[in-house]
Amino acid sequence: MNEAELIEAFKAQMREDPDVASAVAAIRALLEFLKRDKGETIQGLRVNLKNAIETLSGVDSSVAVSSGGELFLRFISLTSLEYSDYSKCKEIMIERGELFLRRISLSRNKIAKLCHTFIKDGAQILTHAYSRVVLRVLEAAAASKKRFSVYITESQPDQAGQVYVNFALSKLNVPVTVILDAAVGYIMEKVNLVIVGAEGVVESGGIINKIGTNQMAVCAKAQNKPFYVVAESFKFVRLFPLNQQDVPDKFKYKADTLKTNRSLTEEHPWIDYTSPSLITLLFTDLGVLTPSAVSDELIKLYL
Amino acid sequence: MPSPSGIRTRGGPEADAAEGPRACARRRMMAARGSGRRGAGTGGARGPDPQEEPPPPLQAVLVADSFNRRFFPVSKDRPRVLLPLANVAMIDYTLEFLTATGVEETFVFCCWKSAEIKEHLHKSKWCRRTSSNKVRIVTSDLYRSLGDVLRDVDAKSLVRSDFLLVSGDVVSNINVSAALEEHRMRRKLDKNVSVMTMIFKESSPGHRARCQEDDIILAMDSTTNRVLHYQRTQELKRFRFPMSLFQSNIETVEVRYDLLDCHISICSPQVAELFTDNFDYQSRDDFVRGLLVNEEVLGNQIHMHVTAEEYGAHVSNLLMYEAVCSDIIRRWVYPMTPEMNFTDDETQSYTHSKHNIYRGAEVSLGHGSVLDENVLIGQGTIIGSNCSITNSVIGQNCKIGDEVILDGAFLWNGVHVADSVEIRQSIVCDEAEVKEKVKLNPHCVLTSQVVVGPNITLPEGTVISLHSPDEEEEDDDEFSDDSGVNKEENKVKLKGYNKAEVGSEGRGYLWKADDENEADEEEQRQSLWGPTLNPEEESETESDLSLGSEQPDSRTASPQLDDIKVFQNEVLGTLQRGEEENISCDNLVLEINSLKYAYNIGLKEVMQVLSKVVMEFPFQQLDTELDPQHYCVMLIPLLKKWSPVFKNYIKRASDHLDALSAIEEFFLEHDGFHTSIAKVLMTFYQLEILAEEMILFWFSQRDASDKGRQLRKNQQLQKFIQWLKEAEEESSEGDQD
Amino acid sequence: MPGAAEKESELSERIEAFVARLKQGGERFSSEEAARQTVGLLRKIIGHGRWGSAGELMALIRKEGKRMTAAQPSETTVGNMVRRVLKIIREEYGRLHGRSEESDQQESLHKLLTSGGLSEDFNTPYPPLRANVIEAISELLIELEGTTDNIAMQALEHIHSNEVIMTIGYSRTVEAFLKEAARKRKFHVIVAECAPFCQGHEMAVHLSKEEIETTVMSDAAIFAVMSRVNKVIIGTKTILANGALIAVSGTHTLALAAKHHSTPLIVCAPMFKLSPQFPNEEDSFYKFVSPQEVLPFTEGEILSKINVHCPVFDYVPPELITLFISNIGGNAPSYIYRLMSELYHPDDHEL
Amino acid sequence: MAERGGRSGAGPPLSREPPADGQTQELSKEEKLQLRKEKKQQKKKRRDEKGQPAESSIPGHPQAQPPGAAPPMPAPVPSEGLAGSEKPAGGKSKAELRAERRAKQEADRALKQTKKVESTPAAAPAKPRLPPSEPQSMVKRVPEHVQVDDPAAQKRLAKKLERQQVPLRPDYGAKVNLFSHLHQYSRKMPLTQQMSIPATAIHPAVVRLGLQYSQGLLNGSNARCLALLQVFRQVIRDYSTPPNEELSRDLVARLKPYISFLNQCRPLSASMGNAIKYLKKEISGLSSTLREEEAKGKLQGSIDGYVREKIQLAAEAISKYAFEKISDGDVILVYGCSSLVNRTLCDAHANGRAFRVIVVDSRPRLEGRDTLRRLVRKGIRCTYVMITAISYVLPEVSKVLLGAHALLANGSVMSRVGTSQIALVSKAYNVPVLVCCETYKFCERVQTDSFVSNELDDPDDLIVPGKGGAQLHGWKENSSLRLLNLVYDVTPPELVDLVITDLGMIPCTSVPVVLRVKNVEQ
Repeated sequence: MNEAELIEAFKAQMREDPDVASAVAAIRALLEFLKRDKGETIQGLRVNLKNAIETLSGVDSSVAVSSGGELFLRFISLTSLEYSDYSKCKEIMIERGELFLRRISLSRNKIAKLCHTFIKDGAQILTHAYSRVVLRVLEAAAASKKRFSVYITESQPDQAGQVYVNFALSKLNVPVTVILDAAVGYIMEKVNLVIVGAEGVVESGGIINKIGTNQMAVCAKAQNKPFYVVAESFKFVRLFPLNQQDVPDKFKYKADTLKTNRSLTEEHPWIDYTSPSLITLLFTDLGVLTPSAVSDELIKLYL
Repeated sequence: MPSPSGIRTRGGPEADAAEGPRACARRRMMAARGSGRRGAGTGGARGPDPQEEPPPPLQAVLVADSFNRRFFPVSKDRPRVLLPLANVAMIDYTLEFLTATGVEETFVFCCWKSAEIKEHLHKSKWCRRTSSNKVRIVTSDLYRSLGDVLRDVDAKSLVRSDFLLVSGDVVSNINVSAALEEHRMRRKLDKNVSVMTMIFKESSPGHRARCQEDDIILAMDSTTNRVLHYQRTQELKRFRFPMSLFQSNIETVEVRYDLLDCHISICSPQVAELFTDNFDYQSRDDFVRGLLVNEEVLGNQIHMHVTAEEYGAHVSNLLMYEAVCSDIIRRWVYPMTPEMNFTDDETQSYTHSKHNIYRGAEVSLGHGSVLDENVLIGQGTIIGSNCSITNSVIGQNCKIGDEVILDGAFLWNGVHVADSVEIRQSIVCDEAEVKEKVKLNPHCVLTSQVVVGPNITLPEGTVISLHSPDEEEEDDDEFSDDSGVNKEENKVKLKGYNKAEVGSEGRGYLWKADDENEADEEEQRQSLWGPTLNPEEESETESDLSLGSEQPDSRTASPQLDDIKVFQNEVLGTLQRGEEENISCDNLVLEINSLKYAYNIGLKEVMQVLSKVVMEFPFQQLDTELDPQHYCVMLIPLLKKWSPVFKNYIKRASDHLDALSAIEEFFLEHDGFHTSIAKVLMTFYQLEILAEEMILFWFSQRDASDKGRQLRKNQQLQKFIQWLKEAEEESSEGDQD
Repeated sequence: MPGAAEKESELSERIEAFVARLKQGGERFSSEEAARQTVGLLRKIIGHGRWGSAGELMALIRKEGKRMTAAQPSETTVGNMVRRVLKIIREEYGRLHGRSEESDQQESLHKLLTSGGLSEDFNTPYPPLRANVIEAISELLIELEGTTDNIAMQALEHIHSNEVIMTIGYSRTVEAFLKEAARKRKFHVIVAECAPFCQGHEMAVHLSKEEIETTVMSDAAIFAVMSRVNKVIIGTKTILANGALIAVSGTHTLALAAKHHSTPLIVCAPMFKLSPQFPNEEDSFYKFVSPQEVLPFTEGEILSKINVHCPVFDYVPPELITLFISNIGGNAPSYIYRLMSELYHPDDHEL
Repeated sequence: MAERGGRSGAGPPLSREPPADGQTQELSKEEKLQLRKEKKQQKKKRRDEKGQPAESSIPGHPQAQPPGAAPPMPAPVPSEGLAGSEKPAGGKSKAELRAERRAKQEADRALKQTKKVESTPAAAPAKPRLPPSEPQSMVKRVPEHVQVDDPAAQKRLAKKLERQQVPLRPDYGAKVNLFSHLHQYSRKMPLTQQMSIPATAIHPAVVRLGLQYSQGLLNGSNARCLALLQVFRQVIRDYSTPPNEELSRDLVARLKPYISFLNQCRPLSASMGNAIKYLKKEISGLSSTLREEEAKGKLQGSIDGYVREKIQLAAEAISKYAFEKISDGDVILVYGCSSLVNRTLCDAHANGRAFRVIVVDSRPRLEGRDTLRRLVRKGIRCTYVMITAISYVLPEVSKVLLGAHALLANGSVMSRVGTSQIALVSKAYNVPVLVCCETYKFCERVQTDSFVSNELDDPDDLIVPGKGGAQLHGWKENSSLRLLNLVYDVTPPELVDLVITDLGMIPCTSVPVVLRVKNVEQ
């Protein structure tokens, strides 16, 4: 299976199911790749997969994809440790891969179940950008006869928030207000809690998410409002950014902008890093975690 | 009321009778020293004594019927004790209270709608095997009053030792163990003199949970907690205290008006016996008053226990219902709060959140609906949008439309309220329906399945029921009203509903006549809602509506003349019978007492009437004109015979003077007999009915009319007085050496 | 077995009594006692209850556990103990089932990747299970006995001489802790009385009996005096999964004051107070008693016009807490989640 | 007293030398002038020290020397101060005593003369010196009610009281050693019980007032201040100048024992301090040419004036300003019982603002209940909680409105204990904190904590009758158990968003500005 096919498979995944997380799509694509792979040795397989991941992140440079890829690699290597015989190992891999996909497909509901209890009746919620998980949480809350209203940033440059409202939020009948990105500080004093999704959860327990998340977190901290993050566990990524500068460029900018080798100084970054000290709790399919628990999980996985 | 002279002779303190209740709330008076005939209250000393046998298991008698019809027409559909109080039947609160306070066996006496009560209890947790409080149900349609119940208790000899006596509408979290301990100690110390300990709660006047009808003022001995005087204050502008209160050598008499009667009393088995002995005791009040008045005769005392911390109240009318309900919501009865779900009924599980908002399971609220504060919403209730609800209780499976305003509304189960309805301080019973744009003003009552509206405003105090008010007449003669009604279910809706009253789609009869007769309306309002806190509202008494316990004392203190006349004749009759079948004096006393209650005659009147009757007795025997000698001949043996009767009534200085004045009066009427007055007085004196100093004092009274002086001029009398004087001097000299 | 019926009825009565007592909201009913009683009852249930397999047993425990917890939501130790027992059953079952320890771990990314079947069933009956579980529970009981002492042991590591220590209300654990320290060192304790119940008075009297220099003050003075305090040591009712506290009301103020003067705040709490719940429905943790405590009934007419609240507990966010001292040592609030995952199984978090 | 000695040391040597060697030769003219200025300043300083008998002249004492004689004696203050400090060292010789007495007389006469001088243009150079000397006078002596731990100071106090025939109030029970520098009195034993107070020494009205203070019948700095002024008004009415005395001086002297008596009953509040300061200023400001009646009338008038504008009008103004800050639907949290806050709320309610009030209260005083009753009577919706429960109610609160006992020069608010922690928690829930305070409660003192200058109330108040509280009863026997019943605490400026005064709304950091303005206008 060559790059073109791989990319095609990836894009197909995204197309047929708009609700799917890019990481999941990537993993599916990779699984597909694995099935069709002609390699004879684990090492060979690993190399091919690495390249495949490279190409994928070439298409979509989001943290999610790379985290998904890494997870997949890890999963390969873990299984390969158990079984020596390659062919046996491979089918196990495929079988488990399916299982894995089935698991993570459940994760959003798990999160919603955990998180919606934190939304009290009559709550005012502030959220940022476009997150399917947040949507799921809000749906769950609405389903449990909670009355709440939502403020959402339009989140420039791509107006993701506006889109979000039009496509999703308007469906569950709760009052929704779109606010300027610049109005976060203004609105903060009247909201009860902040819920955002995440593209990636880094080892420090901080998150990488759509640009503007950080400022929202800072405001929330200043006003002592809880700042909740909802993210599936496959978004956990082995990365430890110290500050915004420390976040690799490949995440900050879109893949195509990176290709055009103009100087990035006048490019708008698409994501920013929010430090764990600003986060109250993370809701994952592994349960409700304090930021410090995230690294614990990653350690358990990779060490 | 003691005549001032009585005080002067005793040199006691001036007890002003015309005193407002607030003024004499918790007011302390030292009793005057000197010759008080009352025995001192003994048994103040407490302390655990070594040989203490373990107390027997505590029993309770729960009277699940209030032998009156205050809750009509509500209680026509549902016995009073099952009325939901914050969505839980009253009787459950009472039982929970009993259980929590350590009662191990409870006898529930029901009469009206006993079947329903039985069924409820069987379903409840009280009849589970695991319940620590064994509930036994005793039913009979013959009970007409608390008295009957207790007589039955005595007859069946159900109670083995001290027991708790409560009615089925008491809500309380009091732990009586302390009071019980005191009670037992008392009985141990002074050999069963104290038969009952009443439990009161401290609460300042004007408190909402203090129902005016039940308001009492009482005098107690604050060292021994003995109740000395007990009086209902309703509609009394001035209170009267027997002078003896302050003359007895009880050091610390306390007059208290800051007490709320919890209607919980610890009784010894004697109480039941006493009820049996005194056929005329109907209510606990009769009992208390009876005991207090002829304490000497029966030699029993009543004590009291005052609690400051805990809560205790009894739902005697709808105002109290309202008050107690909101107290429950405001958690005064902790731990008996809605979310505690003490009835273990899964449909009764609530979550409690800020501002005392309680929500049952799957309650749904429309957008923009605000639950302001103190709201209880039962399971499965659906509330529309933009409603404002405050201080209200909503039952299970109610449907409430949009733009509804509920303020102090009490909706029971399955009530339907349409859009833009406004309900204030009203009660809507099971399955009633309120249609669009109806406005219920305060103190409205819609009994079950009534329908009102649309577009109608019910004036204040409207009561609408499916039972038509004319059902009343038949059972007005009944003593207990509740029992008579069973036969009437068949005769419902004999005439159509008045659309003007209940609205175009309405169903139900208006229970109060509108303008034509104010009085009835007043009665209605009062009988249901009871008097509100501002006194001018209560002008009528409900005496003729409810022949219940409140009846006698709801009259004003000074009885009308005709009463006295009747009373006099009765007394005369009694004495004649006494003469013929020569009944013992004690029984005579008892009868006279019972008459006294029946006609609510003050001691003073009794005194006068008695002496008058006795003096005139000879004429009744043979109405021929007889001369003084004959008269004396006939009178004196009578006096001798009945001297105990007199003694029983002539105790205090004032009594003496009353008697004397009565005698004087008699002689003034029959001036032919002036000569024999000396003899008569002599007899009285010798029989030690009248004290000499009293006679002297009477004689020396200057305010006598000229005829009076005439009388005093009579030389036999002069002699007699002279003689007395000398006697006194001698005695005083005797004292000197 | 003979007399099973009586045994069960007797058992159910005891449960009733326990539930009733919880409902009465018994003050002076220490968490430790509650924990011990709960475990005791559960052990009896396991002993006499009718069950074949671990699955049934767990269902049984859950059922009873729910009732006990519902009786007094603020008394979280009950629920915690139920969860502990459930966990024990899982482990024992696992051992018999021949599964290694760590495979039955809190679910993790690792598990997500590796493990096979979605969830194992507890249906295979094992005769020795009953005995094993009961034995394990007895161990748990023993552990409960020792908690307070274990905490007190560490006192000297945290209190140096001539300190001024502030505490609030009455906590048996803290009392033991301070007394232990007092045997070696001299220090000054300031007790906030904690109105309206004023448990603080009792605390103060007990401490002063041990010759500890003690000062009682009203709660209003907490912040005023805090500037001279160099450690705050408090007990708590519950530790939540995020390291927050549900402690006697007034503690939040105390914690904030301590934060303001950056005075270390140390919480002495045995492990059984760890509850896997999160502060999502705080209201259920708060417990409200009769307004009587705050405003006496004798106030008269105004009572009907006003609202009086008397919450018993406060929520103290984790960032205000410096250190937890439990019977297994000191921990930072951020580490609580870990202890949590060791104590309870995630599936048991809601009963 | 260390400061004091220090300052006298700092004073020009001239004033110091004479006691060293009692030289009595004529001083040169300018020396005299210099001396007068010196004295004038000393005088001014002393005037600020309330209740301090800097120049306590024995009233009945006849004027020994004929007036106008050359002043051979040194300035009184240093000697007085030294006397005070060397007192413990041992008794003084007759000579010293005489010297001291004459020194006093001298001081008095000198004072009279300075007055004349001031009135005459001759002393023109003195005038410009006045404003600069103002800040200097602000450097205050430590009031003795905060140095109980210093035996010397106590002795001095005792001596002074004895001179003024004012009974000394004994401390009660063991004190928390952090607060051993403060008095701790018991309500059980009020001052007047132990010794009868000669009516000559203390006006009965003052005695009554003192009792009301010590029994806690009069609370709240406003109430206390008003009562004080009324009593002084009465005192002045009943006052008559003794023969060959001057009202302006004798009256001040007469008030001193009163003040120190009241101080014994309960330490003066800042408001009272300011009022007294004002009154003294008025009195000594009287021109000696006035006839007694006129003078008394003038004084009473000025007292009324003070009450009207400083307290009543101020309150009006404040409630007007506060009204702007109270908006419909607000939930306002108040603490304890502040007459000003109550009034503000009632006015706002009367003017048709719809708001709810949460009354927070604390043991042992439970003053909040009065607030509650007042507000409820006015028909305001109220909620009542204990101070432990504030973190439960605060989330719904929109504003916190607090009263103040005094505003200190460093911007911190001194108020009923508990206020500061309410401000603290409010900050945590970011609820704005407003403090209402009339400007006459501003005072020059600076204070950073609640320890240095505070008040200890009767410790027995902490004992709760009945449940559990019984344990505390034996606290006096228990050597290691102490009860602390603090009265005030100090709220750091950063916790207060806004102070509403009669001059408008100011941040509490600008208190010193207001003070300066006041000083200039006075």
